[in-house]
Amino acid sequence: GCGTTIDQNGNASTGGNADGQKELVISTWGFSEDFLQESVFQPFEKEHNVKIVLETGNNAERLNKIRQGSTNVDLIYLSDYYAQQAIDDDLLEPIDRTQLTNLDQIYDIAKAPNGEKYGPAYTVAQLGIAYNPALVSGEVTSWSDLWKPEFANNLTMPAITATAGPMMIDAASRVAGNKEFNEDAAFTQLKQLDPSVVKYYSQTSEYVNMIGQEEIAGGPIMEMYFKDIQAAVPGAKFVTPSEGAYAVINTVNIVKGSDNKELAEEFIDWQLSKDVQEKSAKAKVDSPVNKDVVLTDEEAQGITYGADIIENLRKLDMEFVNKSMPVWTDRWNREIGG
Amino acid sequence: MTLLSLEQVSVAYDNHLILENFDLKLEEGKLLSLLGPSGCGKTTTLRLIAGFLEAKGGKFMFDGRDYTHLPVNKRNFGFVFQSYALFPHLSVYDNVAFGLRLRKMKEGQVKEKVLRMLDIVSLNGFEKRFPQELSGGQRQRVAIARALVIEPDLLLFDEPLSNLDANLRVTMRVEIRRLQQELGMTAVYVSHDQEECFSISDQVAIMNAGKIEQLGAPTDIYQYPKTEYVARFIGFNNFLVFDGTRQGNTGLEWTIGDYGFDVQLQAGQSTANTYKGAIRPEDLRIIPLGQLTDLQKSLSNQVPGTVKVSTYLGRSYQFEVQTALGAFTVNQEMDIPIAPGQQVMITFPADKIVMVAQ
Amino acid sequence: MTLLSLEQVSVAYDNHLILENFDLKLEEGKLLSLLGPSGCGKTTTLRLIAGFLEAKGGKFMFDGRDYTHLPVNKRNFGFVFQSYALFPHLSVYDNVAFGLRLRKMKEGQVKEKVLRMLDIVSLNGFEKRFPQELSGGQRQRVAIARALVIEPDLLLFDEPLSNLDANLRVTMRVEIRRLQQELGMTAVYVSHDQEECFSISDQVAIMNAGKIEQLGAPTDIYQYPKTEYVARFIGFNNFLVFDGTRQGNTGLEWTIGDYGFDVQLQAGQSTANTYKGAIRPEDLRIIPLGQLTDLQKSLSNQVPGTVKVSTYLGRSYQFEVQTALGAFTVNQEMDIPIAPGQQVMITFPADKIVMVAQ
Amino acid sequence: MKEKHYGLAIFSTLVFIFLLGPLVIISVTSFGPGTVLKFPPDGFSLKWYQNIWAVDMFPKTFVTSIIISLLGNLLALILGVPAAYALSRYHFRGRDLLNAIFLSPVLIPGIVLGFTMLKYVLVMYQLPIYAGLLVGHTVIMLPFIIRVIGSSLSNFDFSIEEAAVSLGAGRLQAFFRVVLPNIRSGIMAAVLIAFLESFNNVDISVFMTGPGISTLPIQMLTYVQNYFDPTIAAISVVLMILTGLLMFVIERLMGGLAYFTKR
Amino acid sequence: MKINKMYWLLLPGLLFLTVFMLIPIILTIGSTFVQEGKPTLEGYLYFFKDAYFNRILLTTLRVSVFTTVICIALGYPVAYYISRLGTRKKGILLALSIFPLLTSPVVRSFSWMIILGRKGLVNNALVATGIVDKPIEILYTPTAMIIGLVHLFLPLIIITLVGVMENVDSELIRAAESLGASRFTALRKVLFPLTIPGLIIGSVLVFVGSLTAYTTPALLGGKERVISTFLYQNAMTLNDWYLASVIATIMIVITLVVVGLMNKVATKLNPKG
Ligand SMILES: Nc1ncnc2c1ncn2[C@@H]1O[C@H](COP(=O)(O)OP(=O)(O)OP(=O)(O)O)[C@@H](O)[C@H]1O
Ligand SMILES: Nc1ncnc2c1ncn2[C@@H]1O[C@H](COP(=O)(O)OP(=O)(O)OP(=O)(O)O)[C@@H](O)[C@H]1O
Ligand SMILES: NCCCCNCCCN
Ligand SMILES: [Mg+2]
Ligand SMILES: [Mg+2]
Repeated sequence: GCGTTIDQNGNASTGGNADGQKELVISTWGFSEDFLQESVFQPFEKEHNVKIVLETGNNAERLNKIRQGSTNVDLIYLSDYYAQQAIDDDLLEPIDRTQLTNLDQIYDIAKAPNGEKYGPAYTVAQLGIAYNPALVSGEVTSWSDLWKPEFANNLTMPAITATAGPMMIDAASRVAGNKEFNEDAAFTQLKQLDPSVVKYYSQTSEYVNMIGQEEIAGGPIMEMYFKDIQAAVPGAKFVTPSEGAYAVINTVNIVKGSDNKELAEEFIDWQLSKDVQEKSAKAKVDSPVNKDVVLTDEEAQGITYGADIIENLRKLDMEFVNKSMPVWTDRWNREIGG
Repeated sequence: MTLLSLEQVSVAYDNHLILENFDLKLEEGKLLSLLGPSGCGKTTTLRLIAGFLEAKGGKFMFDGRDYTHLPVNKRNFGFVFQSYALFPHLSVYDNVAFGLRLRKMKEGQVKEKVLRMLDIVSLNGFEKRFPQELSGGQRQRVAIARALVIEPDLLLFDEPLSNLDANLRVTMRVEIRRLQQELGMTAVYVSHDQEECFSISDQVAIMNAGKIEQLGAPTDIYQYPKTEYVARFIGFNNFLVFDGTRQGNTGLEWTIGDYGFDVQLQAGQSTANTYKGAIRPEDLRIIPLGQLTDLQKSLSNQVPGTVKVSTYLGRSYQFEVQTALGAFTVNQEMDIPIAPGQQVMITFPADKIVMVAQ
Repeated sequence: MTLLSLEQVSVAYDNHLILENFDLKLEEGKLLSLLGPSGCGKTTTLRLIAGFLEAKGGKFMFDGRDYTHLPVNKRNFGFVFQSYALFPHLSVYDNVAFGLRLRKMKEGQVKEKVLRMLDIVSLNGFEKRFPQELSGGQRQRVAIARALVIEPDLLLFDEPLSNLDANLRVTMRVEIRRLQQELGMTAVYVSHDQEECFSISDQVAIMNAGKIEQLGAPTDIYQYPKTEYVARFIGFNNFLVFDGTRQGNTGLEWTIGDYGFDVQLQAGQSTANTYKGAIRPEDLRIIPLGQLTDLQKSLSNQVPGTVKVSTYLGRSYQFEVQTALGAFTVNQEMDIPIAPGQQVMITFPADKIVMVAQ
Repeated sequence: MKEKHYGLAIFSTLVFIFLLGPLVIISVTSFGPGTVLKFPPDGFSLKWYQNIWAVDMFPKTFVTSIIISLLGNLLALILGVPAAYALSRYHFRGRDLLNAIFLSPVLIPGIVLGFTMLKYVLVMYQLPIYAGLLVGHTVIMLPFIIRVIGSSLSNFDFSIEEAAVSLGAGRLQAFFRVVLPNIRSGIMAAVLIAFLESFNNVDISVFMTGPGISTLPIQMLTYVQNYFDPTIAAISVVLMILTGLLMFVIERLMGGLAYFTKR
Repeated sequence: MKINKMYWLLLPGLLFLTVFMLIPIILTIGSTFVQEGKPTLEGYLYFFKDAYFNRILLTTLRVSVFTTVICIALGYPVAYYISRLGTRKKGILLALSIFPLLTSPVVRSFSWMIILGRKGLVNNALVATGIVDKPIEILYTPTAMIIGLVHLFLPLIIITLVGVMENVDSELIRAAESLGASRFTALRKVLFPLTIPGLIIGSVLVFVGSLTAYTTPALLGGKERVISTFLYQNAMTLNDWYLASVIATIMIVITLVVVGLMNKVATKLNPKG
């Protein structure tokens, strides 16, 4: 249980509680809380005599709250371009990398996804394609296979607002044959795909339910959810497309104005430690970025693991994505699925 | 021709029987009044006829057809509700026009009829008012107008004039009677005003706890109630409980102890001792004892007594007189009332005593 | 002692004046009746006294205190509503107990009082019923019981007996009067039943379009209406419109054309020609012309005419008689009515003609 | 008096099939053993019901939700009932405007309302999270309380209130002892709708919750973003059972919903 | 004096709303008319000049109107039926009608998939009975969106209406019937006008609810966009609260207009309401 760690008053503005114990406020998604409490938060609390208080919600919600400063969050977990948004809005405290003793154990891609000033990625996952072979004839090996007639009226794609949305724009640009990103070509390509799309999903649960009910044959999805897909469709397959899967990068950062900067840095370092990374991986909570973590095949099932895969992931330029998002969203709204 | 007949009808609220094996017949074009004490089932009878209540048993025939299960709106009966039941969202005009419009009448004609009816109930100028903005009597008149204007096959009136002043009440009852007769409508009428019932009706039914106790022409009922209940109800407040008969000066006399009473029997009545003599307060006469000659004192049909209470009634005074035969109520017109405490002689005119079943 | 006084009170709905500079005074322990046609402002007056309406102007004094702006619930007045206004969610018992419980009376005492009051209104056994399950008259009696049981300083009755049958109405009015006098309560009473008003009241006020036209003791009003309006309202349906005076056989006679009328003037009345003669239908006498001697025919205070309509009223018959002086209504007790078309002589007894202001 | 409406009865039955059909499917799937929603399920298991208690954020946020919704409801009643009464009892200038103002919280898209309240109530007015959450929920309940009770009062015969006052009841007494019992079906409707509106609210709560404080819908939303198992279905079933039990208790305690609906 | 009393009754609620909602919202909306310190309508012009946005707006309105009308059409008779039932049955049906509100939108959309999907119950039935020869598309169409919204809001209108109908004197219906109205006509001409206040508030709640609903249209609605999608995108993904507020203001204005229209119609049908 984790109930004991939560400040019942919800008053996090003092930075400490009645018994003078420090409080570390962490803003995160709110999944696998049981595991995180036991293996990540509680050991840290004990070691540093600190109380960890959680604020949970999705990226956008939590980002909005730190923007308004309604609660004094010390650490925030964000994925992909939400971290970049936080940086653009000057909400994050530059990090002192010298404090992160475990940094050299992690993959390059995870070290400084948003630049040296900001926090590292504590997990990197891949976005590939999952499908139901019973409904799709032939092997699926490439992003371009989504455009094949097998997927006609059988496909789901992430909505532009989903984490994977911008990745699909990049993928479409590449499928259209461009080495350099070509926005127009990408949208033309996506537009061609539109008739095949049954539904653009914005929640992974929709994907899982649709494939389970055979409303769709497949579509792009993060590897970490594949075990759920298999539970629904035992014969389902997950592929890393030949052009390369996309990296879903989740970072942890210190929020500007935190009173507990050093403690926060220690926590980040703790999050990157082999110990935590290995436990998380084995519990299938997060794919490890720590190169020292060694997993059996079975332990690696359903998580993104191994230098060969991780080092080949495509990583979008977050600043560029962020800048482009208003335009992409608008074009996507107008040109696709309308 | 019998237009309406209720045959062995029973009605109950929950499991509480209100009407039991109720029978009623009414000729076409006639107006029947239901008279009876509060709670005896008058409204229930009207609601049954209107179709608002479902009978537990029995049959309701109208115009030769079985109406027992016919829906309310197929009946074309007009109903004036005891509680008015005006449509609060409609103006006086629209309340009255409601039924006409349902009959798809042209607006011009609707207007003509509504205005004429409002004229009859003296509500010209009130067309635009809403029910909440009317006095009690005005609401009641709207309710009457609303039911009359559709010229229904049968009119059901539940105390339609209870909230009107005496003059208006007379005017309205004359109007109702006129319209009813002119248009040949049949009607069942409930009112507590006996004069109203007697003056407006072709037939009067006196009800007692869910049954009709006597049904007849107004004059018959008024003059010759058949039972004590009816007699009491229509104002024969004084009763003589006879204990035997004897031969008197002018023929057979009924007796109570030493007192002898000359009584005119109605057709069909025997001398069997199953009757009470009933007499109205206004048919009794009292004279202060001092003003009587000895001869007068010795006549039959007289009882001496003492005035206990005297009440002014407008036209007459009412006296409570205590006698050896019990208390009697006497209404008598006089300029200077007899004061309480005075000794008086009560006279019971032989032709005013009605023999009623006990 | 004057308990209640309304001074120059005005009341309006929206901008429509209902009462204008209304004055009224009432002694402690007295019962005053308001009589008047539908819509004249009786309910409005009661509601004003009760405090439901705010006066536009004027003052309301009660027991020496200014009550004009006192909240309703501070007044301790009992109100019997024309529309009953029973609490639908409470049983009969709880309806009646409502006011007592507000006074924090012990349940034992509440029970005693409620049951006694229900007994008075003849509703024993109905304690557990809800208002929807009562007949109209039963509801009205609950409303009366509810107002009486709190023994208020002032009782306001708005047509409290309109839905009761004649007998019950008499019983109830006697009870109301008894309670009012026994407990020394003061009361204002609105009813359309004139007999009821006259028999129950110490004072009667005849209202006309928001004003009091005459206020006085019941006998005064009944016998000597001061204006045509009042006369008409209390049943003087026949009017003689005089055109002059002349010396007759027995003294000064009022004339209409050739017809002469002997009239007894009231104190304070002059012979000025600003009066009309008013007479009640039941004070006129008619005799078929054939039954009159020539001498009788030549007397004054007589007008010949033709019977147009005859109506049975229960006790008496009513005749519409057309004469050279207009139509007259005559109520006369008789066994066999005079048939329409017959020639009759109408007699106007000199002591029954009342001179009223035009 | 019994009235017969066969057509209506059939129609109503169909509507209830429409309303409840999906719930039957949800209930059935909640007993499935698999980690994803499946209909028909592959077997029978109660593990998702156990999971509700295992993930202790569920009971915790459930309690928070109940407390916030009940307190907010109470507050909204205290603020709203007098207003509803005034708006239907008196006719005065500006009544329409006031009606519109009191309705306005439902006219504003929830997310904008939530964000705005975050900016002002939490940040500017510096209200503690719990208080802010309560205020937010009260704001969204107010229109339901005021308008639903108001529309019930629109057909109310105020003469019985006058009767109560004439018998010596103060304004408040008259209201509580006479008006309220006669519009209890309206009050019931208002309280119920407001409660559900608050209990299900996401838009406001998303912004007004904070470290350590969350509500059940937010927790459920968070959960379904990462898990696809029938726990959420099981929670729905538990909520329905709780509601049913509550109704049963009410039935036993005060003669049923009848208490709220009988007139 | 009466007036004073009335203000005291209104004041607490008004004050509360003003402080916690009105002022913040007015400031937020007000800010959409100002850019860089100058008054402007740019945000609004941007949207209204845009044919695409206008089309979405129309779609949204259509969905909301349909939802509202269907909710009334289904809810009104059911509310009437419930309101005339014996007290016990009434309680049970009222309880049943709130059950749908206790289920999470996500599982609810899953069960709609079971019902409306290609392999769903409806399509199976249609194919089995030969009415269609291949499954029809219902799920992920505007129809599905409307069905989902109706399912979401129907309880609201039923509960509201039952509350109002119980305060209508049933004697009035009888009066209408005695004047020759069929039960239906009596309901239409008497019950209906008298329940207008409740109907209006119910409809407003449904209309506004479906106009601003996000989750249900997103889950069931397929590719058809509604206006709240835009609002969410701008607010939550793009963090553009300026445009989000502009859209919100447009939605508020639309609802005010619609509510105004409804009130107009209401006054016509029931001038005393
Ligand atoms: N709310 C209102 N708005 C406008 N006019 C009203 C309102 N209430 C009553 N009136 C009018 O005021 C006048 C007096 O009404 P009031 O109820 O006092 O009459 P009343 O003497 O009691 O009549 P009734 O004997 O018919 O009950 C009537 O003409 C009535 O139409
Ligand atoms: N809904 C009901 N449930 C139970 N009993 C009822 C119901 N309605 C009426 N009653 C009872 O039925 C009896 C007859 O009622 P009804 O209304 O027919 O009387 P009524 O003769 O019209 O009396 P009144 O002259 O007082 O109007 C009364 O005793 C009354 O209490
Ligand atoms: N187990 C991986 C955690 C990643 C959280 N993902 C959030 C997804 C936002 N779309
Ligand atoms: Mg009756
Ligand atoms: Mg009146």
